Amino acid sequence: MIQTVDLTQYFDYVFMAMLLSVGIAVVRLRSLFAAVMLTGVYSLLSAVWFVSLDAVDVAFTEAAVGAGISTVLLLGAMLLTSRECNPVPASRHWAALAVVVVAGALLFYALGDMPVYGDPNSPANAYVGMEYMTMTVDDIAIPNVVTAVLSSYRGFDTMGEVFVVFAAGLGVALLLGLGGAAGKRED
Amino acid sequence: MTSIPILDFAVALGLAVAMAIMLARLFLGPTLYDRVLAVNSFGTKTVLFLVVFAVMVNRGDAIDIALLYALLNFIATIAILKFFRYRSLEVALSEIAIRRRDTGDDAQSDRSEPTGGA
Amino acid sequence: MDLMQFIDLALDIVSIAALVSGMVFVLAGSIGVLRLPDFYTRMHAAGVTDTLGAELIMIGLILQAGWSALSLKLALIGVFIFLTSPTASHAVANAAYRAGLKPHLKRFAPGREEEAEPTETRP
Amino acid sequence: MVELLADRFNYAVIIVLMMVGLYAVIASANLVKRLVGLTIFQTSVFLLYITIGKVFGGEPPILPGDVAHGYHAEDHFSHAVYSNPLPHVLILTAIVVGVATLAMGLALVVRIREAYGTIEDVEISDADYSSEVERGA
Repeated sequence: MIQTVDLTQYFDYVFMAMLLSVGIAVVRLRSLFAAVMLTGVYSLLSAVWFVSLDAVDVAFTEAAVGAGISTVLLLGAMLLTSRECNPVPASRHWAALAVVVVAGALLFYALGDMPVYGDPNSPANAYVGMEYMTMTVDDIAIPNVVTAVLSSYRGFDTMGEVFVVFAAGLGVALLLGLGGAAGKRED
Repeated sequence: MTSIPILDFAVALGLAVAMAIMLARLFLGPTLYDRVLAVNSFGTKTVLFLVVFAVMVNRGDAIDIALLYALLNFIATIAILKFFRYRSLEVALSEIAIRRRDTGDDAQSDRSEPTGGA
Repeated sequence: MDLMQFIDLALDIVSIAALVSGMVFVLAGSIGVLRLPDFYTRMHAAGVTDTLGAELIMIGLILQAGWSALSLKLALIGVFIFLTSPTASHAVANAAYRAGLKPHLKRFAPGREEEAEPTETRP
Repeated sequence: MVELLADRFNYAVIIVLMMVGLYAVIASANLVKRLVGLTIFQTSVFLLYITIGKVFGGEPPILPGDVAHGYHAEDHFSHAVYSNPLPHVLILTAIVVGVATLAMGLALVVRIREAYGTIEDVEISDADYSSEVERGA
């Protein structure tokens, strides 16, 4: 089923272990500063794993946007609000754990329907994604297929994304007051 | 001179172990500065890992990402330190001087002002 | 022909030595960051060995990659790490010192009579 | 069962990561911590998509220069193995939209802090309740 075994797939285990430890530490820590920094580290780790998973464009975006801008936004919000969070009360802890365990069990039940990891002939990898590879050569003739799909074949998607970012920027400006008055009010 | 994939793989694994050790310090770190140091060092090791990985699989694209990380890591460290020194990311240097004059803290203002970020 | 082979072999050996010693430095620095007792000693371990280890690994990789655009980018990253890593270490240490973080001197001071006064004075 | 898990271990780990993020969203009372949990959940979903598109032994979906211009394309595609570019495109869009959502949520949190003086949701609902009692509702 798996034709080629290359060395890079051994890094999967390393990154999975590190991501798990970072995720659990984020949930357990009470210092918001540590949680925010660990979120940045989580993004960074997932971006490195993206490189190992052949998704270099996604890794680039995740490094710049996920590890950079998100961390700065969270740090800024932490500055304007508070540094510590209250511990989780026991009743809430058990209720959340119950919800999470049920949802996780349902997802594990659906695991058998997922394609095998790394299978080139799985339904997800066999049809339209691979057709874009050959179509790009005839239609657009640029080397990076991800860019070709993003800006040409699915260009309307990208336009919608721009609308979403514009709406979010407008919403932030309306909520916090135009002209950056929000930071000064706290001082 | 050709690349030696097994050696690169071993070096990359060693760097991954170093990253994991940095994560341990990041979890434990008693003070804030320990955490900042651990994040900075973690970023350096990530850059090294990516570079070794790129040479191992002979792929030039990952080098660009490593370059981006190297830039981002440095800027992030300086930004976090500035944030915790001045409690704000948007304080201008002139405002810092005014604030110092108001609070009467003029002991080291002349020397520390030009460095700004640190 | 013979000389070329000899040069190739020599470059191989140098690059392997640089990579392995760089990895040893980075690992030693990491273990130091985990094991040393207080912030300033940890910073010493991280700042000093990281820079040296990173540069050694970069040199080893440049020798592997040969004369190409790849090794130009590698050299660029090497120069950048060489400039920024000490700067970041200095910034962290400066911030910690100005915030009033005291070194941990009790167990490791040479003479325990003089109770660690040189570091407590501010400039 | 064990074989099924061994072929899909990455999805199993990613499901656990998603559940860690979901736990942080549900359990933590602090609104910033809740958004941190949401970010972790989101990043895990990105990982799920990218691992679906991974092909073992494949290259990143970037064609060599001569193939992209149509020279010996047939020959190239008969032996080259690439990872699936389509999940990468979807996730590129999702990352940017995710940051826009995060910025919006954080702006709301900052606004809540200005209005209520706290970002713990228990205290916020207490304040709401007492103001309703005062109005006699």
